[in-house]
Amino acid sequence: MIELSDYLVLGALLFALGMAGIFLNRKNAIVLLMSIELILLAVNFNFIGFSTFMGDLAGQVFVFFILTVAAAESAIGLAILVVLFRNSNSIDVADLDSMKG
Amino acid sequence: METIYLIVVLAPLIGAIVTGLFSRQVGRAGAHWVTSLSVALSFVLSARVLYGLLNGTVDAYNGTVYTWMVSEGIRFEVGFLVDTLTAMMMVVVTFVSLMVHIYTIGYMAHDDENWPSDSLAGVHSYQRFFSYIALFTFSMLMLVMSNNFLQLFFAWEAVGLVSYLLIGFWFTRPTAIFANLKAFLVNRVGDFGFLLGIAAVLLYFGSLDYAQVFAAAEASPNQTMRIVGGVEWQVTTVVCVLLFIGAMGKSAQAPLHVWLPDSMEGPTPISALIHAATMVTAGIFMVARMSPLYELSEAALIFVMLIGAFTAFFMGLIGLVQNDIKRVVAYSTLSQLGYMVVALGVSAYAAGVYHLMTHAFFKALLFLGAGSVIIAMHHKQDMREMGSLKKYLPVTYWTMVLGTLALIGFPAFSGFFSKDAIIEAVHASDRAGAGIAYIAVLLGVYITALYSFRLLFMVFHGKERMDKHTRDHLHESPKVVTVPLVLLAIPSVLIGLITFGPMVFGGFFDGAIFVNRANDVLAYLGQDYHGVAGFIGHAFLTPPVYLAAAGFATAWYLYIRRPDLPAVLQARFSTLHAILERKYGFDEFYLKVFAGGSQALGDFFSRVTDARFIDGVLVNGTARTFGRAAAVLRQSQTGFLYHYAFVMIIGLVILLTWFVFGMR
Amino acid sequence: MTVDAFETPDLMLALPEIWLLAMACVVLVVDLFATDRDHGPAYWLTQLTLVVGAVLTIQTQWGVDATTFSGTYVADSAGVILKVSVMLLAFLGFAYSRDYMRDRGLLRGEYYMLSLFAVLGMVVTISAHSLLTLYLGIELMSLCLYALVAMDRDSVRASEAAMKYFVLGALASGMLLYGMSMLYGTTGSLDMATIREAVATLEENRLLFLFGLVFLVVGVAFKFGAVPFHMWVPDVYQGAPTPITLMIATASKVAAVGLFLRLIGDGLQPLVSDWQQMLTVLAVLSLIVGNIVALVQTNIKRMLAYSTFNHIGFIFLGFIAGTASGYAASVFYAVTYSLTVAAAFGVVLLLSRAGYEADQLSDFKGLNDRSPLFALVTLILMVSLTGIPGTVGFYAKWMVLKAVVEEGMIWLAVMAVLGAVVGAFYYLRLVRYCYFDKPEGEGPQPNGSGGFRAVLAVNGLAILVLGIFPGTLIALCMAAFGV
Amino acid sequence: MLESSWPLLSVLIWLPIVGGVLVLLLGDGREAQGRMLALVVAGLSFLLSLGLLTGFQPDTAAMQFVELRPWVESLGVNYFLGVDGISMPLILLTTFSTVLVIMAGWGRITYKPSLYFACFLIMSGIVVGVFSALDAILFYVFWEAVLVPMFLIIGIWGGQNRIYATIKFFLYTFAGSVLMLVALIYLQFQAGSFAILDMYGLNLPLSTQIWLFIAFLLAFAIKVPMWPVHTWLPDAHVQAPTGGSVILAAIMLKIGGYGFVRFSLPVVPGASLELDWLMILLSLIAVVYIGLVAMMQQDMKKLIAYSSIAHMGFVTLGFFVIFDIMVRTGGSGALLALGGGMVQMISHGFISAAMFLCVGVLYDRMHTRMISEYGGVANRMPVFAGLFLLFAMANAGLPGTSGFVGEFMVILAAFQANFWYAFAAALTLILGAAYTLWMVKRVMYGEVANDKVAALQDVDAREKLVLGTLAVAVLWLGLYPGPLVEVMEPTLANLLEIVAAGL
Amino acid sequence: MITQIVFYIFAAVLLFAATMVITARNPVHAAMYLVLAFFNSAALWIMAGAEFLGIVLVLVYVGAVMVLFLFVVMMLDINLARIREGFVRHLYIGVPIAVVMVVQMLLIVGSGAFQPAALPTGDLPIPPDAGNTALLGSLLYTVYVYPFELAAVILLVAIIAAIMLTLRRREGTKHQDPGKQVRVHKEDRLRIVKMPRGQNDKQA
Repeated sequence: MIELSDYLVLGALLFALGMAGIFLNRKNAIVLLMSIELILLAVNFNFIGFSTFMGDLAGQVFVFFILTVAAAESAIGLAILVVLFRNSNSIDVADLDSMKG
Repeated sequence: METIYLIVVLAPLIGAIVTGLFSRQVGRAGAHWVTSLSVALSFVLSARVLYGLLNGTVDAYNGTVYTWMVSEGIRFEVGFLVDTLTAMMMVVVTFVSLMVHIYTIGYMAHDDENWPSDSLAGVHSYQRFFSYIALFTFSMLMLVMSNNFLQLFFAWEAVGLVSYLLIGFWFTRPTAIFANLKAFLVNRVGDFGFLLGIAAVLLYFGSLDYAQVFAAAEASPNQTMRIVGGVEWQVTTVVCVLLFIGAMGKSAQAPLHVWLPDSMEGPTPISALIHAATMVTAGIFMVARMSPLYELSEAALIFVMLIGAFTAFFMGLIGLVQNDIKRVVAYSTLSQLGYMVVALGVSAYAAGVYHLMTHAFFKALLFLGAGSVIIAMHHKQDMREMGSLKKYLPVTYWTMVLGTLALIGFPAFSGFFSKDAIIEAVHASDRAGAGIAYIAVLLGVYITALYSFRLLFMVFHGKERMDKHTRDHLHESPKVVTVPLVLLAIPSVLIGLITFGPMVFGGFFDGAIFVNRANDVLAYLGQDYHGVAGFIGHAFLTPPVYLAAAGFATAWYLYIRRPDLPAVLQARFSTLHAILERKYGFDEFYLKVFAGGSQALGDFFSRVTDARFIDGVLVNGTARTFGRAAAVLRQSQTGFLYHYAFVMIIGLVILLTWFVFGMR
Repeated sequence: MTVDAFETPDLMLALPEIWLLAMACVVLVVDLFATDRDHGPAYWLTQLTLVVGAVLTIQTQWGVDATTFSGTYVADSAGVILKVSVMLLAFLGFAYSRDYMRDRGLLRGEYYMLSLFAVLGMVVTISAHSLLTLYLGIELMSLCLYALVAMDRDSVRASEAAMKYFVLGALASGMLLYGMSMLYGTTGSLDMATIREAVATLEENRLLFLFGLVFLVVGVAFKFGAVPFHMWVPDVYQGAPTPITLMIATASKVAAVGLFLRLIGDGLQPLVSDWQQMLTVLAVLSLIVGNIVALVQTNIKRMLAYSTFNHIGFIFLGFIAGTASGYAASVFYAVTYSLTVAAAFGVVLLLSRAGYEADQLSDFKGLNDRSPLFALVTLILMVSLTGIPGTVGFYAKWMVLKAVVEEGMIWLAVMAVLGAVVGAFYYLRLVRYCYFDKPEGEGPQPNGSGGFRAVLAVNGLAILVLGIFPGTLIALCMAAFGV
Repeated sequence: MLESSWPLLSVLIWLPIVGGVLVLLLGDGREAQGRMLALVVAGLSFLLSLGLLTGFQPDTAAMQFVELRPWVESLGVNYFLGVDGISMPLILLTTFSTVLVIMAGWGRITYKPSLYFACFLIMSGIVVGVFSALDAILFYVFWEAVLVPMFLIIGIWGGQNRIYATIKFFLYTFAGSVLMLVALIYLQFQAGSFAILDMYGLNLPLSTQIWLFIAFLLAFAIKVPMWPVHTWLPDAHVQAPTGGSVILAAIMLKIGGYGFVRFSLPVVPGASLELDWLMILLSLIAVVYIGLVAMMQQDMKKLIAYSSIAHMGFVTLGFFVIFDIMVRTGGSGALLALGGGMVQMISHGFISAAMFLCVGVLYDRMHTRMISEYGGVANRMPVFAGLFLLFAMANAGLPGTSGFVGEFMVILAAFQANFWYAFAAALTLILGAAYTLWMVKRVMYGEVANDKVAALQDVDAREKLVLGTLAVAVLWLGLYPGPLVEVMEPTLANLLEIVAAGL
Repeated sequence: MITQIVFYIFAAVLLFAATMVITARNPVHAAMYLVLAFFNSAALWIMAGAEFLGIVLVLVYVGAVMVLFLFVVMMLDINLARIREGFVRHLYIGVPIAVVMVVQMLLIVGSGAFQPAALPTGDLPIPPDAGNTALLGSLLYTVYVYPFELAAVILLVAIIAAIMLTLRRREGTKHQDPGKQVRVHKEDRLRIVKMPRGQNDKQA
């Protein structure tokens, strides 16, 4: 039998990987966007896990909307990335330091 | 009756205000007429009051003029207490003041020469001077007529103020403005004690009114208080000593005497009026007025006596080596004040006050005489540049001779009676330390005679040591100067003969001065008093007359017979001379320790504690700390996205650790 | 609630949102046919939308306490205050930004559309009554703001700021969602009312709930910009075009207050003792860090960014109290603070001109000589931000302090007021520049249309007037929370 | 409480504020009209404030001219005004000083005169508000609002280092007062009302009282100021324009002293008793330490500023010595102490104003405040020298001037508590004379020091009027303080009862 | 039992793919790993009974979003050499923090840390006989119609935003405007030129 905790552990690991992707990655902004997708995926696992084990549909509905939003988010994120690239000819995260202090 | 008293005090005040505020409008003549007349009016009325008191047509008066304020039922008032003591003081003050007013007309006639040409302050300085002395008269009258401590303190400080103004009258002279600041500050030291004394009076006797205070003190004479540790002090002792500290300041008793010689920087009339005849005697008056309190404290009286004896002897010594004519007289004043204080200390208040009165006349005379000499010498005061002035200034000379005789206690002169009474009283007193005091005052007689005749001989006899220009212009002073001299000479010579018996032994001050029967040395002496002639006769059986004669002889020998000798002596006793020349080092000591010390302390507080510590470390240090913290913290804002994310995650982890894993 | 129990939603209750959405689409269409450079129709339509939206909100929702759309939407008085504030702030933002955007070639229809959608997102958040609506509202707002920040496509800083904002915002959304998933797991519902009931009786799995709660708090804190989830704020404020900064600094803060109240303040009210302490930590950090770093800023947008943290600390104080009066205080604080900051950015916009960003503190030097009125406005604003009485900022601080003092957390109040003292330093610096210093060279002149100036002056003076007669607004805030 | 049929206090608050706004609106272009308007408004306020005096009932401790109407109803804040014997004289002092500073600034201010006059008018209204507010929040509002015009006055029209000085001034005082806000909020929570009178007699636990006391202490001690939180004052004074210094010294410092009697003593009497040693110690340090510091100042304004601190030491000494007096004598003398503190405040208002105006007169001519640049001024400005000397003497506490009265009362009272208190306090006789008269000596006396001094012109009619008025005030209070004490005494007696009841 | 094994296999692959996403040096590889991760997730969801969502994940994510990612990666002329320059420094701070977080999360959500039995039952129970897709559909259009509309708005915003940010009318590029083409009148394009007759006739 698959336990609820299996889903949650999976979600937690994915979440941690997503976060690690954001702060360990210092070069490629696209990978940041992918890390965000991982984080959202992790959350989805949580919802699906709970939904399944409670026999409740609301979790799945939530996942549906998360997917929608994530898609929109990706679109905007990529658009920003494009703008960024056009301006500085780089998507190197380490180059994003014109404002600090 | 109250109206008269009001007129007595207000007349000089109005005179002062009119001349002071409207100096341009009243002009020079107006100024001296207004003030002199106002003081004359005061004098006439004062005399009338005294006369009335003497023949019983006037009763002693004790009443309130107005209530200054009321707090917690304690009334702070301005009021008059007029009894024989007051009346005598009123007459002395107004009389000397009147003389000085008249004298000033001559003395200050060419005052504009004393000012720099561009000084606007010199334009109306004549009027201002009159305004000041009239104001002084007012203040002094308020002082003597006061019936309570508040007003006493008011007037006490007011005369100090006028003294300050007048010493620094020629404020372009550095010495004058040094002297007036010094005078004020030293007086303030005295007032410091005085004020504490008043506070103690209020605390322990519940009132500031003389009559009530005396009654309360009488009622509970043995109260004690603690000041340091568990030692119990008798309240009356503390009060009396504190009040006497005030008197020491005002009456220039050692060690607070240092201001008086310097005060000679002021114009001579005020030296006569304020620093010889009246203001400096305020302390004597005050103690006499407080006699009911002082009588309750043996310890305080001993303190008073010793201070007086010290001053009388040692200040006289300094007078021996002074060359400034006014300073000699000033040290003489210090010495004589010491005599008065000694008298107070042995409970011979009447003798002290009596000496106050005679001294007022003859010392005013001496000062004015000295002033006359100074006028003649074109404001040179060094006796070494004088000599043989007798022929140029006959009136001045003869009046000063009379004054000097009175001062040294030449029998039958006024000073003789007062001083002998004091010496006898000290001799008769069985108070602890009276023996020392007796020796001091006896030796003082010799010294007095010595420096007095030294002055007389150096100025009026011997060689003419002045330069030619001065000599060519030497002439007797005008009438306005000489008339007051003559008028002052009369009481200096005669007043003792007339008034000695009744005032010292005759119960003149009954009701005004209170003496414990056990302490009453004057009453003891009075048993043997059989009139003026008897007293004179008796004097020849006691040392003072001979000591005075010896003093005269020494002076004659040294300054007429062997004028070369003083220099030899000076060389021989150079250490002693140096000590006297430096006035025992009081001035240096005060300047270094108190003035210098407080300046150093102030400087330290200002620059180190305030500027460096409080402002530098605490205030600006806080600001700097914030600035540094900001500089450090802003480093954390690196601009790198991954750091930002990392900080968020750290925050998350911390919150998790703290709250989920219970590590709170 | 099941499908069977479904009732037709009361659309009239949600009229403001519907109006906003409809009008946003109208603007979208109308602007397609815009011919003038000013995009006048879009501008006026937008402002009309906001005004009418505010009126509709008040008309349909004040005094009401009802849900619709199967409990995903709630209308109540607290919401009205927040929504009207958001619309008012947006109105001000548009009024201030026209000249600025035109000068930089940014005045496009998309600006109005996306801003309106952002406002819609905020309004939705404020009225959300379900985890789902909350999330969608926040995302709608955030997505619009990300795009708006990047709007100045030729600006390196703008795109950098957008990238940072986007990545961190998405990360925060992820955390918020993670928390929501835990909340869903422990309570079994997305509906706030149900959640509230469930947590009140939560016995088992408390740890799991707390775990989720931390994520929720972090997500919410990010939207506020509370320390240590604040790192994006200075860069975004500085990099974004000033009108967008204005919107982020003002309206989005009010929306964040809505988010907090719906999700935690109200929804998790029974567990106040749990989240109270977390907020305390965040509040204290915010009070300290923001103030200190703000001391050394030379860019006014950045300075305001750091100073925001301090104010967020204050807003949190009201939340921490966990009482209705505390919430009322926080709402009052957020609204009045936003009004003040809106005007502050307005002054920055006023001094900027084509090719010149007046975003340095030194640009304010000698403003009193150039424009006494706006120097006075700046003075009032800074004084209000400092919290000096006579301005509304004082009442805001006071109400918040009152709330915590009444909860016995006096040390927190002391911390907060000491923070205000430090804050006084950098706010005064601006006043100092305006009044005491002389500019190097000419110094930027205030420029802008009469309408802009008038609105800005009114905005500034309102801070003063509200400072003298704060009663009505306070009463409204308190009434909204039933105090 | 005695209600007022006519809102006199409101008029006194708002008339100057509205007047100030009008002056500001007139603008710098119409400076002559502006300052005339300012003078008229200030004068009118002063005349109206005399109505407080004539209508005042001196035989009661009750609040008079009371106005009470709701203000922020939702929070229970009322627009609650009223005066008693403590505040009434201070209000008169405020309106009086305002007239003087407007006259003192007449034609001297060339940069933004309208703002200058407006600031002073507005400040006058606010300060009257401070003294008449009976609602704690209303009090706090006015209390803090005072800072803003003063901040501008020092910052705009100040000297070289004005920005440092004004920011220091603002932050110092602001830092002090914020804690008071917390204290007030707490008290409201305890008392259930913001009315100050309701906060009396709460009988809070001692530890609470001590915290509250410390909060109040910071606020008031900084305003007074007391050592060691005094260092803003010299800087502020030195940099402020003459009018600013005058208001700062004459009025602003009084707000602190007023706070002690309005809040510290009656609200937290227990803590006041507990910590009175501290207050007395700090007061005496102010007298002695600051006196020494004042002596060494090279800058006239700094010297006077320090002397202000020393003199305000008597105010706090008078207020906090009452406990020792009560212990020692069972109460008699405590009124004298309180009254002395109050009289000292009024008197210091006159004297410090006059001293700063005098320095202003010199500064206007010589553009320096350094003592060493002067010397022999009396030669060129005899009339001025006379006035200056009068004020200097008052500063040194000469009897017959107002400076004496308060110090005298406090020293007398302090003696009732402890010999050494009085001893230390009485040192001011020496120190006060030393620093003041030494300055007089160096500035006024001596030969004309340099060509600049030689070119000095004596005071003109306007300056004569201003200084003359103050001279009359100084002498009047010195010679006849009875009426002032009479007005205050019932209130102070009542205060003592409240304090005693709270112990 | 078999379900469990399958679950673990998918989960393991998913985790591996996710790790590769964040460590891959080439963004194209990362994207491909992400696609792998999505496929595995979809499988797991379907196993959990969320068929519709699993399919949507594949269709929307793999089919649309990831393509968009790849498109952007390709379109941007990214300097891969620089990108490959190693991706982490300062691991010594980052890794411990990450480890602590993971440990903490696992401690909470791991088996035995909480009681699944005590979890509440939801208020939208899944009827045993209904199809997942139908159920979701009916919910979306009834109970969650308001969120559904909002989602639509979000998508609209995404469109507008993406266009606003990236659409750029470059100067000098040639493009057609259909609207103009449609609206064009013949007068605009066609000019009737009246030529005098006769000159060419001679040649003709």
